[in-house]
Amino acid sequence: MMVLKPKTDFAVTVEAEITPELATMSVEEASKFKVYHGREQVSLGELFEITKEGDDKKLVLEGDFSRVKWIGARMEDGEIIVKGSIGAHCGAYMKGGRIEIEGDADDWLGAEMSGGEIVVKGNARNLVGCAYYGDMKGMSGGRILIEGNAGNYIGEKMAGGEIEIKGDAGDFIGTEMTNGVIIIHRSCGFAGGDMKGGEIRIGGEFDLLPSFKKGDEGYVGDINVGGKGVIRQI
Amino acid sequence: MENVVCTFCGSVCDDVQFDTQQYKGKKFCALGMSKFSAKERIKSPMIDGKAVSYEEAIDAAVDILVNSKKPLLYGWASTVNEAIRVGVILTEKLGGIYDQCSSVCHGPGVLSTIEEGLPGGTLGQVKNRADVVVFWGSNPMEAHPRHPTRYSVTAKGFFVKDRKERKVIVVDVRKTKSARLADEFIQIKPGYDYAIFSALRMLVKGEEIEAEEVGGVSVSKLAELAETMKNAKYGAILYGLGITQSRGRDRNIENAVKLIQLLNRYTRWIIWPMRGHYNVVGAGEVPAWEVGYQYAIDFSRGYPRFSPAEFAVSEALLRRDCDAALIVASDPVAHLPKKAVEHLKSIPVIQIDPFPNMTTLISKVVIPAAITGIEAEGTAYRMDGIPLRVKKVVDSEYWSDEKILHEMLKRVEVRMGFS
Amino acid sequence: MGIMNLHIKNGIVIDTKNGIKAEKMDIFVKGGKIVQESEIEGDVKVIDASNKLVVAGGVDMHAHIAGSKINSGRTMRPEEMRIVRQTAGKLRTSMGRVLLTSPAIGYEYAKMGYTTSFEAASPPIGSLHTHEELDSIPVIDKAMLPVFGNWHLVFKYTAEKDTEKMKALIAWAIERTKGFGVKVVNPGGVEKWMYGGNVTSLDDPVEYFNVTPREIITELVKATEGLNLPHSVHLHCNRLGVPGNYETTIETMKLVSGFKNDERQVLHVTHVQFNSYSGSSWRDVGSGADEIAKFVNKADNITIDMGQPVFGHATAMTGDAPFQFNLHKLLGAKWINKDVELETGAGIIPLVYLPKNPVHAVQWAIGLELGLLTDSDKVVISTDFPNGGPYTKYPYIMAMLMSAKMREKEIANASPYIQKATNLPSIDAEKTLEETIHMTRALPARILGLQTKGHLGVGGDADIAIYDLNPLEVDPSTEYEVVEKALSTPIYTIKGGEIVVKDGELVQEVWGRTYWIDAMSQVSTEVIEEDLDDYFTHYYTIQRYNYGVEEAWLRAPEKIVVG
Amino acid sequence: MPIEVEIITGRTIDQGRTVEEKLSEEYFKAVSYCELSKDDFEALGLNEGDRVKIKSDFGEVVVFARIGDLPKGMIFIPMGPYANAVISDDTDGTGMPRFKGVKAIVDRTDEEVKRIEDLI
Repeated sequence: MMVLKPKTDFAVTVEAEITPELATMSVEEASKFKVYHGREQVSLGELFEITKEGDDKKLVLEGDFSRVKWIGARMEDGEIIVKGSIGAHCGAYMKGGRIEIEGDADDWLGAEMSGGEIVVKGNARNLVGCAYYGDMKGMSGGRILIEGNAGNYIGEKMAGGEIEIKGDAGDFIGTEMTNGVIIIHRSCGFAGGDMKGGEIRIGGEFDLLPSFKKGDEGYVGDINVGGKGVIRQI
Repeated sequence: MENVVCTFCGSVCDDVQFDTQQYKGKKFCALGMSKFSAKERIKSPMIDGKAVSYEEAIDAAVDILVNSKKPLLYGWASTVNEAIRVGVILTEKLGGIYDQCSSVCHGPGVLSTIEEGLPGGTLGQVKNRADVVVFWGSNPMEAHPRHPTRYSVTAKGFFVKDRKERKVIVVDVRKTKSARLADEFIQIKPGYDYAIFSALRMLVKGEEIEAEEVGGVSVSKLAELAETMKNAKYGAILYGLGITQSRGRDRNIENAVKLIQLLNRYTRWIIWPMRGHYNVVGAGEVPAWEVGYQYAIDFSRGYPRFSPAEFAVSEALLRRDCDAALIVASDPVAHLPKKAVEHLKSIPVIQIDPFPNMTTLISKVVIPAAITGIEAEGTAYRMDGIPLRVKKVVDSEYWSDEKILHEMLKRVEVRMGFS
Repeated sequence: MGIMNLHIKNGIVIDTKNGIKAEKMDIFVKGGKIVQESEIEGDVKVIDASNKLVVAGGVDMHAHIAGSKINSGRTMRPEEMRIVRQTAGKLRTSMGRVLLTSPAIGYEYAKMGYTTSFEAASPPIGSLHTHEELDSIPVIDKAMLPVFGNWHLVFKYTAEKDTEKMKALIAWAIERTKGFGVKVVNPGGVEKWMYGGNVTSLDDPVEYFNVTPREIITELVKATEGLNLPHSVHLHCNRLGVPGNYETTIETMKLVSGFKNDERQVLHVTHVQFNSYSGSSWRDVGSGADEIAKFVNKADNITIDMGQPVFGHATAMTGDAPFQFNLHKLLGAKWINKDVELETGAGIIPLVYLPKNPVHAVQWAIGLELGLLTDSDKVVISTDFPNGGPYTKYPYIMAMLMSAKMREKEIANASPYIQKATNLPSIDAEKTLEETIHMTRALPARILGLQTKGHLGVGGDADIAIYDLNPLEVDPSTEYEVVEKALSTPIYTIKGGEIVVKDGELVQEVWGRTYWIDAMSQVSTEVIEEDLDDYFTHYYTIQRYNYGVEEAWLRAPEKIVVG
Repeated sequence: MPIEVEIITGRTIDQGRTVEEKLSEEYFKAVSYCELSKDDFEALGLNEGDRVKIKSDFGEVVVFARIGDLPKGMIFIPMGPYANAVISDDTDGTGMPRFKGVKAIVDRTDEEVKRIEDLI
C-alpha cells in the first residue's frame, strides 16, 4: 500500500495519471513518476509526500485531491482509496480494479470505462461514464455507484455496465445510450434522449420526452431513433 | 469612405460609409453607429495604473506570462485573424489555455457540431432562397439589427423576391422585438427547447405524440409548425443564445440539427447560429487550423487538448486552473459569472484593448490597442464564415493587436529558449 | 540556416522530364534553384548521396489542405485531431490522425519528400479563408483552384453560349480569388441540391437556368482553352459515388474529343476511382476501371488522378454536397453541409475504409486498377486527401503499383468480393520505380503547367528528395517493404535550396510560395461588368468592392502571367 | 411579499450601443435594470424608478425595475455585470454558465443600485 499526501496547495490543477501500479514501486521510484503542474513537468515526490506500507496494490490518497486530475485513469487492477474529494477524469478508461472516493468526484468520473468498480460516498459532478468529445461510445462495462447526487450528462452513449445514483441526478441522463443500466433513486431532468437500448430506472420525478411511448415495462423509446430503450419508474 | 466593413456584430455589414473628417458613419445600425463614433480611450500603456511605454508594458506582460505555470489567454472575438493567429501560437509556446468569447456564447454549437455536424449555408442562401425562416431563441432586432433587411426577413433575393414570399417565425420564451416582426410567434416554456425539437422530429416523421402539450405549446400547434417546415422549399433555422445559454445548451442544438437532418429527407433546410461579435468565427477558425480546435484549448502538455468542461474560461477560472491571464479585445469582468471573476481578480491580469472597461479596473498591465476596422486592418469572418477584409480608415499612434502580440511572442520565444 | 549552395554528390538521379533514368550524377543548387556546376562559387555544402535515390520534390496536384471544408472537418472531428505528431518547441506542435493541422500538413509533406501541394477546391467567395490557411502551411509551395461548375454566372454564359463572357468571368474570378485554374465539381448537380436534387446524367436540365452538365463542361473547357491557362479544366464528374457511374465518366471524357492543346491535356478528371463503378447498386457494384483506363490510354488530351482509398480512417469532404447527403443517409454519420450563395456547396462526413467491407474493398481495388492499367504518363497518384485517406500513404501506393507480390498479400486481407467484382487480382502489371517517380513528380507538374517543378534540370526549383534507395540495385517487385519505408522517410528533403528534413526528421521550418494565375490581359471584363454589378447589387450579400483577395494580403504570392 | 421568478438575460440595443463605454453613465443605465411582467410589477407594488433586489443561489443584486412584455414569473436583465451577479456559474460540464433560466426571488428594496466600479 502506498499513501500520498499533497505537500502544498497547488497553483493550478495537477494531472497525475497514477494507478495502483505505483504501489508496486519503491518510494524512491514512485517519487520520480512524472506529473504535470501547469506546463511544468515535475516528479510526483515534489508535490506529494509518499509513504509505503506493505506490497499490496493499493493507493491511498489523503488530503485535498480535488484539483488532481486523471487519478486511476486506464487502471487495470488493484485499489485506490481517496480519503477526500477527487479531481476530474478519475477512473477514465478504467478496465478493472476498484476506486473508492470518500468525498466528492469531479467531472468525467469513469468516462469510457470498460470494467472495474467506482464508489463515491459523496456527490459526483457531470459526465459520469460518458464518451469523450467525438467518440462513439461511453462506458461499456463495470459499475459506478454514487451515494450522493450527480450532475448532468450521466451515461451518455453508454454501451454497457451500470451506474447507480442514490440521490438526484441532473439533466440529460443516458442520452444516446445503447445498452447498460442507469439507476437513479431520486429525481432527474430529461432522460433517455435518442436512446437506442438499455434501461434507465428512476425513483423520483423526471422530464419525460414526447418521443417515448408507455408500454408494459415502462416508457419505451426513443422513437425518433427507433430505439428500444426502457425508462422504468421504481 | 465607401464600402467600409462594420466591426460590431456578426453580420459584418460591408456596405456602410464612414466620414473620416467628421468621424461619423452612414447606413449603420444603432450598434454600428456607436462603434464608429468617438469615445474614451485608454490613453497609454500602464503598469499598476502608471503610464509607461509600449516596450515597458510588453516586457512586464511577458514577465508575468513566462513566470506563470499556466496562463489563460482569452478574448479574441473582436480582433482580426492575423492577431488571433499570433495569439494561438503565443499560447502554444507558453503552454497556456486559449479560449475565446464563444465559450460564453455559441460554444455549445461546436459541441453539437462534434455530435451531429452542421447542415448549413451562407446568409446569401437565406436571402436568395429561404421561403421559411425560423428565428429560434434569437433576437436580431436587438443583437444584429440589419440582419433582417440584409439577409433574412425583408431581404430580396434571386428566388425569393419579396417579403410576402417568405414566412418568418419566431420561437422564444418572451415576446422580443424580433417576435413583432414575424408572421408567427410561438412562445415556449423556458428550458423545454430540447423536448420541443424531439416532438417536432416525431411530427415530421408522422409519429403520434401521447401528450397534449410539449414545453408549453400544444401538440396541434407543433404539428402545424412541422407541416410548415415540411412544406418549405428551402428553410432556415437561425438560432441564438436563447438555446445555447439555457437548459440543454449543446443538447438543444444537437436536437435541432437532428431535426434539420430529418427535414432534408423531405425538402431542403439549413441551420445556422447567429454569432455575436464581428470576428468570433475567426476566433474559432484560426485555432482550428493552427491546432485543431475552436476553443477551450489547453497546451500545458506541449500539445493542444480540447475540453470545454475544463478549459472554457468559466471553468478554468472556477477551477483555479490558471495563475495569470492575458485578455485581448474582451471584457470578462463584465461578462462572466461573479464567481469566475473572483479568481481573475486574484491573479495578475494583462489587458489589450482600445477602450477602458471593467477588466481594466483589475488589470496589472494595460496595453491600449488600435481599433480594428478603423485604425487597423485585417481579416474577419462573418457569422456564416464569409471572409472579409476589415479596413484601416484613419491613422493612429496606437499599436495594432497584431503588433503588440507579435512583440510579445518574439520575447516569449527568447525567454523560453525557442529561438 | 539560410540559403546556401549545395552540391549533391554521386546520387542516383531519376528525372523523367529530362530523360534521366537512374544515372549517377551530381546536382548543384544556388539561390534556391538547380544550376550548372560552373555557376557555383564560394561556400558549398556537400551532401554525399552515394547510392541514394535523388529525385525532385513530390507534387500533390489534388488534396484538400486549406479552407472552410477541412477546417469544418477539424471542428467536427476532435477524435481526428488528438493524435500528437509533435509537441511544441522551436517548431510548432503538429496534430492529427488523417485530418491534420496546418503546421502538420506542411511538416508531413516534407517528411515524405513532397514540396508542392494544390488545394483542389475553394468556393470563390471564401478564397480569402483558403489563402489564410495556405499561408499557415509551412514548407511547401501551394496554390488553390476556385470552383466554377455551379456558379450562376457560369450557367448564364453557358446558356448564352458566350465564350468571351465566360473567358472574362474565369480570368476575373481567378484574379480575384488569387486562384490557379478552373475546378468543376458535379456541374449542375450542386445547384439542383439547393432544392434537394442532383443530376443523374449529362443531359439533366438544371431548372431555371436552362443548362445541362454537358453544356456547362463544354463551355468551361472552351473558355479555359481560349485563355490557354497553364492548367486545364480540373473536373470532378457528375454522379460521383454512384454504382454504374463509369459510363457517365467516359461519356464526359468524350466531350473534349474536339479539343487539343500542344502543352498539356485539355481535361483533367480527378479522383477517378470514385467515378469508375459498374453495376446498378451497392449490392452488385463492380469495377469500371478497365474501360476508363482504355479510354484514357487512347485519348491524347485527358489525364486523371487515382483518388486511391487507403484502408483506415478518412474524412469525405467535397463540393459535391448532394453526394455527401447521400453518404450521411447511408452511414448515419454526422454531417456538415455548407451551401454557398450563388456559387457552390459542400459537405463533410467522417468515414473509415474497412478491408473486409465489400464496397470499400472494391473502391480500393478500383483505385489500384486505374493506377496499373492507365499509362504512367496519364495517371497521377492521389488519395484525394482526406477523402480516400492520408497523403502520407503515397509511398504505400507507389509500392503497391510496383509489386504484384505486395498486392497479392494485401488482397488476401481484403474482402473476397473483389475477386469477382474487379480485375485487380488478375493484374500482373508492375510499374517501375521510374514510372512511380514520374507519376508523383514530372507528370503532375506538367498537368498543372508548373515549369520549375517535378524535375532536376537547370533552372528548376531546388525542391529535392533524397531517399535511402539505390534504384540500380533494388527490386521493388520483391523488396516492396524496403521501398515503401525508404520512400516514407527521406534522408533529405530540400525545399527551395534549404534542408528541411534530415533522416526523416524535420530540422527547420521554411515558408513556400503561393502561385496564382493572371490572365486578365487576355480579356476585357467590360463584357461582364453589367452582370457583375447586377449580381453584387441584388444577390450577393457582400459588396463587389469587398469581393476577392489582394496580393498584398498573401505571405509569399507568385504571380504567373498568361498571355 | 417577494415573488419567485425565472431570470432570462440577453442583449438589448442600448447594452450593445454602450458596450465599449463600460464606465459611462449610459452603460450603467443600459444594464442596471430588470423587466418584470405587469402583473409581477404591480404585485410588488412598484412604481417607475423603484428598485428590486434579486436573489438566486448564486448571489444577489439590486437593480431598477421596469415593466416588460413578459409572462408572469419571468424577469429579464440585460446581459452585463448586474445580470452576472445572479446567474448560474455552474456550466454543468459544458463550459457554458447558465445565463438564462435561473430561479430567483425578487422583492422591492430601498437599497441603492451599486455603481459599476463598486460591483467589482
